[in-house]
Amino acid sequence: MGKIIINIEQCKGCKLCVIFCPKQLIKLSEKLNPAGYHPAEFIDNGQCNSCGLCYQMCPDVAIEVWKGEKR
Amino acid sequence: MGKIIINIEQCKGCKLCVIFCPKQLIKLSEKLNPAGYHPAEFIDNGQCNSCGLCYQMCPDVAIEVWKGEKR
Amino acid sequence: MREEIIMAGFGGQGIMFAGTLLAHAAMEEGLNVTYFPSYGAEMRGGTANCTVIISDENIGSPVVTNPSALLAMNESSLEKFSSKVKKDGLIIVNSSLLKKEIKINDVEILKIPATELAEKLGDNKVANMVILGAYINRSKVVSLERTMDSLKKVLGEGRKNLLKLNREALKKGEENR
Amino acid sequence: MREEIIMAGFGGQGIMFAGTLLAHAAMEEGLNVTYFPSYGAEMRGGTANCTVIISDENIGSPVVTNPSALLAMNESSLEKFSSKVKKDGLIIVNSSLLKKEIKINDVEILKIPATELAEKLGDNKVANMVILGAYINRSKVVSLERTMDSLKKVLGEGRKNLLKLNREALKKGEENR
Amino acid sequence: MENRILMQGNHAVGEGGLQGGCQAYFGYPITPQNELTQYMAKRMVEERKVFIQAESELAAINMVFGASLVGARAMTTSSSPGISLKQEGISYMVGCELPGVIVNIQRGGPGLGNIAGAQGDYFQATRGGGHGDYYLIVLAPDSVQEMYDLTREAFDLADKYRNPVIVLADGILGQMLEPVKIVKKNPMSNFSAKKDWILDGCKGRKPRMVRSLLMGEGVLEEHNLKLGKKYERMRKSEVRVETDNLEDAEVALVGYGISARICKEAMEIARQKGIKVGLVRPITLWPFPEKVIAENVDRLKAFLVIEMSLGQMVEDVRLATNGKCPVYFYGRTGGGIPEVDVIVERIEKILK
Amino acid sequence: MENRILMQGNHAVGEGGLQGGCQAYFGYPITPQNELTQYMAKRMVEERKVFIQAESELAAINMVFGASLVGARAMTTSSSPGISLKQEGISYMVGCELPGVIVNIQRGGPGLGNIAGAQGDYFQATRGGGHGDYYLIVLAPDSVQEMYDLTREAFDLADKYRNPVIVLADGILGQMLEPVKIVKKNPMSNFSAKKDWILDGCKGRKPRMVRSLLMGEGVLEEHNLKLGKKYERMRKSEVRVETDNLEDAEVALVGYGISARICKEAMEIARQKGIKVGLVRPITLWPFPEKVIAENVDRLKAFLVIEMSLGQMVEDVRLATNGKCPVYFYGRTGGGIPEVDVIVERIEKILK
Amino acid sequence: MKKIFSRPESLTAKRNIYCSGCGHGIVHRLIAEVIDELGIREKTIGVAPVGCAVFAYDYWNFDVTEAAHGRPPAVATGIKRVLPDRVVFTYQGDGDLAAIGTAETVHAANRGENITIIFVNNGVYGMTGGQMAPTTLIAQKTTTTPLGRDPKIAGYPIKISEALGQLEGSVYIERVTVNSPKNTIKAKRAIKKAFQNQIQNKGFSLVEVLSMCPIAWGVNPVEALKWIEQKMIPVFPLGVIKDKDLTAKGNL
Amino acid sequence: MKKIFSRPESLTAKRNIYCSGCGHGIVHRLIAEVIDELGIREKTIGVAPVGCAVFAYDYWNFDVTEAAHGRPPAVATGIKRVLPDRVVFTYQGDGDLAAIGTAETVHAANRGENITIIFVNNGVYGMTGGQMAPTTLIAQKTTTTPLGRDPKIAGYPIKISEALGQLEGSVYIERVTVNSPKNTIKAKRAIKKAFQNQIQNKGFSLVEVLSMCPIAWGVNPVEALKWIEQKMIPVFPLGVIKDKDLTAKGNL
Ligand SMILES: Cc1ncc(C[n+]2csc(CCOP(=O)(O)OP(=O)(O)O)c2C)c(N)n1
Ligand SMILES: Cc1ncc(C[n+]2csc(CCOP(=O)(O)OP(=O)(O)O)c2C)c(N)n1
Ligand code: SF4
Ligand code: SF4
Ligand code: SF4
Ligand code: SF4
Ligand code: SF4
Ligand code: SF4
Ligand SMILES: [Mg+2]
Ligand SMILES: [Mg+2]
Repeated sequence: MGKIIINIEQCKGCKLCVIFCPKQLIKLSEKLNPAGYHPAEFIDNGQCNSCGLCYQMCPDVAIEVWKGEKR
Repeated sequence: MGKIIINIEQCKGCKLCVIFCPKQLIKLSEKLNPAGYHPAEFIDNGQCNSCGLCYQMCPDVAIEVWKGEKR
Repeated sequence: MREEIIMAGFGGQGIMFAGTLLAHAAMEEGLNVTYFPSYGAEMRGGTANCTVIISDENIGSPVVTNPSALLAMNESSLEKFSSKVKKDGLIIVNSSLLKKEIKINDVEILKIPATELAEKLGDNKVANMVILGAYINRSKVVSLERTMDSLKKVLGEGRKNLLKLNREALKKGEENR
Repeated sequence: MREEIIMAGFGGQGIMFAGTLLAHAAMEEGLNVTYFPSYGAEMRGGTANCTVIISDENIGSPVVTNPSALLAMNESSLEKFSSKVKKDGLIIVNSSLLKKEIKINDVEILKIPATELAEKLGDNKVANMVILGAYINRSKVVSLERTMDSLKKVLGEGRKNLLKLNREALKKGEENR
Repeated sequence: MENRILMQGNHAVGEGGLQGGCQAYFGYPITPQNELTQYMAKRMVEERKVFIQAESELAAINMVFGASLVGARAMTTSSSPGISLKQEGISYMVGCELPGVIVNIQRGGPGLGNIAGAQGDYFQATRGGGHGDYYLIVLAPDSVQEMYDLTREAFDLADKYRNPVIVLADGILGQMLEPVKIVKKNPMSNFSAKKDWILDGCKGRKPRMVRSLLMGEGVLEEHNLKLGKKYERMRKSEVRVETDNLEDAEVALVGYGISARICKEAMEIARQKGIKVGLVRPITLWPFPEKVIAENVDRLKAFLVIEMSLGQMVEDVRLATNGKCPVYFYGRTGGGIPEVDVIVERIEKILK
Repeated sequence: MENRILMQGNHAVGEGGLQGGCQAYFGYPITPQNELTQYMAKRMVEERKVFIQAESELAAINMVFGASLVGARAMTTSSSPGISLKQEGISYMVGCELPGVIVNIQRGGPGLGNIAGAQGDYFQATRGGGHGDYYLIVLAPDSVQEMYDLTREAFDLADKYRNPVIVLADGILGQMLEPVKIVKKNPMSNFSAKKDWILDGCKGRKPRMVRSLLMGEGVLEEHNLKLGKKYERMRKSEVRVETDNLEDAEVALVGYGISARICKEAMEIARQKGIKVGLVRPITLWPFPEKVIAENVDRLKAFLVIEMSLGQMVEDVRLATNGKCPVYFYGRTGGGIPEVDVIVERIEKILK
Repeated sequence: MKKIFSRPESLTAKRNIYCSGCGHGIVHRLIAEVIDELGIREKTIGVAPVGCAVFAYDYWNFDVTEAAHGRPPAVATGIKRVLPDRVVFTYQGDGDLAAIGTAETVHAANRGENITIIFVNNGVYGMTGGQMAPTTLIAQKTTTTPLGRDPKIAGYPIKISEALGQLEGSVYIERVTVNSPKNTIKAKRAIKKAFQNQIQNKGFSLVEVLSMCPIAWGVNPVEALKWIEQKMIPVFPLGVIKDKDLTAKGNL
Repeated sequence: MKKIFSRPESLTAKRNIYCSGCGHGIVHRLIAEVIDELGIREKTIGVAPVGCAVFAYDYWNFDVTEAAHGRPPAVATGIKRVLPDRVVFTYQGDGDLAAIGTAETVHAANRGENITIIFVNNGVYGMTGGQMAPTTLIAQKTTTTPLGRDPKIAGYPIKISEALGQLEGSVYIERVTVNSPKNTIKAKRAIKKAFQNQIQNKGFSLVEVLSMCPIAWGVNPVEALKWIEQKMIPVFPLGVIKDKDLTAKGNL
């Protein structure tokens, strides 16, 4: 079980996390962030395996990856 | 039959012609030239074969090589 | 007559294009004009702005600290520049991207839902033209017709296909007020 | 008291060394002194010269156009500088390498067969010391003893082996006139 | 009003160069002059002329050196840090008497500074930032129109004197758009025919050399004195200056480039207030228009020099007034822009 | 007279640097300063300090930048063309407030020029040959002794102000030998302890940065104004000048470096002839000793400036006299040396 | 739950100003992670370039200096010679390293300076507006090659890493990219080795990173990944170009 | 009798100022002979370096220009682009070409400029008094390496020709020497080819000539020949480093 937290202020909506998530758990939001980008959004359906591929590709280091049982 | 003509003003007495003449027909003069060098001297004993090796090595292009019958 | 307009917005909102267009139209009106772009500290992304000065006299510096008009395409631009607008100046703001209420003393504020209007026309990218149209209507510094002519020239042959949509957006903005 | 000496000769004739030695001795005499080397247009080969100025007053430029003394180690140096020597100045020339007759007005000319004398001492390289010795004798600007002391310092530990020969040559020159 | 084109300052420099007969352009990107290099990348190729994006500013100025010595009208452009890198090359061009046009779209300094317009390189341009005794004609446009005109003319001046010419503008002039009248003229006018010093292969003539190394006794001095006479001729013939309202002025503003435009605005406002203000705008920063300043020292109560620097041209104004009239200074540095209101205030204070 | 060593000017600079605490030397050969680089090649290694023969003058100044930013006292030396290549780097050092010592053993220019001593780089040194608004302290030795002393002190001045310092000498001073007294002193005096701005790894403190890029609105201007105050402090505290015989003089000679020595000779000859001549020898070329000149404008009939250039320092003298006393100039360029006789003649002519 | 991937200590919290999808951000992070893992944050001195990464000192949480365009290797040399026990690295773009800074790069390598260079090759001058870099591909359109780079006029994409490999002084040179998670992880390994080499006093190490510049390439961030794969890698093949460790062992 | 070897037309009668036994004089002559043989004297423009050969314009009997130290390739680029039908070559020392001029050399090669470079490698800075050059041998004593070049401080003898060979733009690179009549004749062949390449529009050619500098090496002219044989050639092996003609034919 895993999850990610996206820093919406820093995200620039590049979609690199989106295309590399093996579980397709990330999409771009409809909303604009203060810098004018559509930030990434985590679709938390319990399938995230904390693989960190999204983290590896994020040019803005806007993603944190968490692992383990939810508390 | 050949001969060489050495430009004594330009020669700097480096001896490169001396050591490469296969017939040992060149030596350094005792005299100094105006620049303070002992210039090369041709020992014309009729053995020069105009091979031009002296010419090839002269850094001062101070040697002319002639070939053919003496006139 | 002297107008000093700052246009500001996100990169990609067509600020520079709108500014150039306005400058061109003013030139064609026989006026003196300067256009000055500014990318601020951020070369990439972030906000962009430009200054257009239109005058029947000679123009000194093309940069102004206190504009007579601000055309703000988004909220951050409004925040950045609104306090600098001259007394009795004009602010036109793209209300589509505005969340907060705004209130600034001694300045006239015109809210135009430019992005929405542009989207209705088929492409939110022409929100810049909507705002510009509104400004032209308000200031009368150049005529709409002249601006339409200039549009053709500034777009040039290469972007001829965009002419119609941009014209409609200009018109829409001009009519809106 | 002010002496301006130009020493000149082929590269390799030890001009710079002799000049430095003279300067050092003058310093040890408590005089003001400057030494200035010049390689001319030709960096490599050709002639070299240096200027030594010795004075009990402050010295301005270490370069002089008209020396009071010329020490010429070869003919071309003599030709180059002899006309520049001051009226009533002194020329010491290495007559061993001199072919032409020389005659210069208003200047005292001293011919020393320095190369020959040096060769007699065992090495024609010390012809520079012979000439310098002759100059010291003539000018009395520094004493021979002081020069001998300086020689030791200027040669230093590294070239200690050359001390004796150089001393002899200096002496030879000094005695010669 | 016909025939006006809305043009960016950087582009106007490029087009001016082309109309001035520029046959070879060598550049290296740097803000705020990038559009100029980009413009040339397109236009020079269109016109089948030489364009190279060099590996550095140093390489660029030395390519100009090469192109110039074979007779081409050549140009390089950059901004402050890049111009510093060209100083050795410029000194060589002067020494070898090679024409060429160097454009500096100044930005804030020192160091990397910023990319705003500034006028901190006045000394460098007018006093020779490179080594040795030399001068260049320095042209200072104050509008996009002049960016075009002066660059075009710079090529003639360079050829006329066989000396590089600097166009000293700034980031504001480079970046702004303004209407321009494109006046074409016959480039390569009188000078190209006379280039009897170029190297282009020694066919039918003796070999030539181009060099600045002059080792024989007195040879370099002779050469420099010859160059000195050339500078004298420039001083006599090439001064350009715009003056306005000097007849009745009590205070004269002195400014060049963008600062001059601001001065003009300030002058108008002051005049509206009834203050008698005039203007001296040097168009050539070297040779500096000292005469027009010297001629007015008695009539005027003061000069007020406006610069976008800590104060550089002010020295030339002081040299020209020679103590006969007070000289005041108001400058902004690091990309700051002098303010019209402050100028007017200063004038009022001076006159109080 | 004890303890005098016969030393070459170039070597004296090197030894002065060492005694000034130089920890890192970066050079590139160029005549007439080669003996200096060679001296450091030997001595720095002996002292287990950093010596690098850089790939170019550009690399050398940037190595100085690097060594300085981690706290080392660092130096580079060159001659005119090589100094031109350092201009960008010098501007960066000023912008980043990095100390460092740059020595210019000037030769004849422009271009490759020749290898004789000259004073053609005065403008470059005192007005900033690099881009942007800045000044450096410029020290001008006139003897081998001062080559040693001033280089040694240059390191203190550089650290004191966190600004590079230039030692501006010339090929004659570099090449000549003269007796020198080696005065050792405690290098690294007060300043090294206070270097709380250096980068040496952020152990036990917050990370630091060194930079000259200041993009925010007004940030660079603020920085430059701060630097401006520093220049003001230098102007107040660091002027050095030697004067002689000014009390009763009718004409004052003004010269620096080797020219000043020639002036001294001329002064003595003139005095012997009964002509009242005095001397002003600027030791700091920037800040220029304008006060001592200004103070004497009323008493004196004229200043006569002697330079080995077409005339550069003469502008500073004119700025200082401010029209209140005539300023004459006699210069030799391209390696020529001003002649004592001519100086005396000129003085006589002035007084006629 | 446990945080397993997050901003390394050696990165500040500051939002970077790079364009959306820019490779610089990834490379910054890799360096920061390596520095964290090697425990050298407090003894590292970084040299930032003039290029899009000019503000790198804002993003890295250790000592960082600016250097004039192209001169980081000279600046790093000055630093490292004075403080040989610190870890000194430069971060340079292709314009910085392979154009204006060619001489400084070549000679730092030839001297075998014990420094680490991270060379970010994005085939353009990003910061100044997408002009041609020496590494720009043939036919690639840039603002100074509007018709595409023509080798007859503008030469070829320069393989500076290969050239540097010819120099005795260079110890380790590898070309990597960050266009996929897999490649990014490999890139990190190379960067780590380049730092380790320095710590072990082995000498000059350089890692060339093919990096995305979607804005100047005129593509979106996702297309930029493919651009690297399809256009850049064929010209700039990935892999170890030189490794003295391996040559010493006879493995290469 | 017939004169069979004598001063080529492309040399002036002027006595050169090189030291006794200096290799520059030989290389000058070879170039002059090649130019004579190719009949291009009247369309050749030479670029002289700053170095001992700075006065080359006095010795060659065709158009020659000076160039700032290290910048001949940039100057030659400017010339050749304006006058592509002229023959343009640079003559550069190892300090000029491989130290201060590294960037200009690398980029002229990378652009594939259609010029010829004659690179005279004598392992020292001759003109300025025998300082270390980038090509100075390890342990070689020079005036700036009084204890001998220590690679830890001063790096390695740079093999710039090999590095240039890695660049796509270079067409022909060969290393030769003039330390014997045989080698001199070979050197001439290489120089001729480098000029012919240009005439045939093939692109960038460079000939590195190992050349004697007896004065700075502290040996006599005859010993200098052996110095090349015994000390330099092992580090700088002679032969073709790159020849696109041959690679094209699959011969190399
Ligand atoms: C001397 C100098 N020349 C030019 C510039 C302008 N300049 C800034 S960044 C840059 C190029 C950056 O390209 P690159 O190194 O590839 O970095 P990128 O932005 O692509 O990451 C240039 C030319 C400068 N600041 N200084
Ligand atoms: C900018 C600059 N730096 C340094 C010099 C001094 N300089 C003249 S020649 C030379 C080196 C020459 O060495 P090399 O190129 O190997 O030629 P060589 O004399 O050995 O033939 C140097 C450093 C200069 N003239 N200009
Ligand atoms: S950690 Fe892996 S699975 Fe989870 S969101 Fe990121 S890429 Fe998807
Ligand atoms: S990779 Fe990072 S910046 Fe890009 S969309 Fe995902 S979270 Fe946002
Ligand atoms: S030509 Fe041959 S044989 Fe004759 S002198 Fe010369 S080297 Fe000797
Ligand atoms: S090779 Fe030439 S210079 Fe040398 S000794 Fe022979 S003739 Fe004289
Ligand atoms: S221009 Fe390119 S390199 Fe620069 S920030 Fe944008 S994407 Fe990155
Ligand atoms: S120093 Fe060396 S390269 Fe220079 S002329 Fe003398 S021998 Fe030739
Ligand atoms: Mg790049
Ligand atoms: Mg050499």
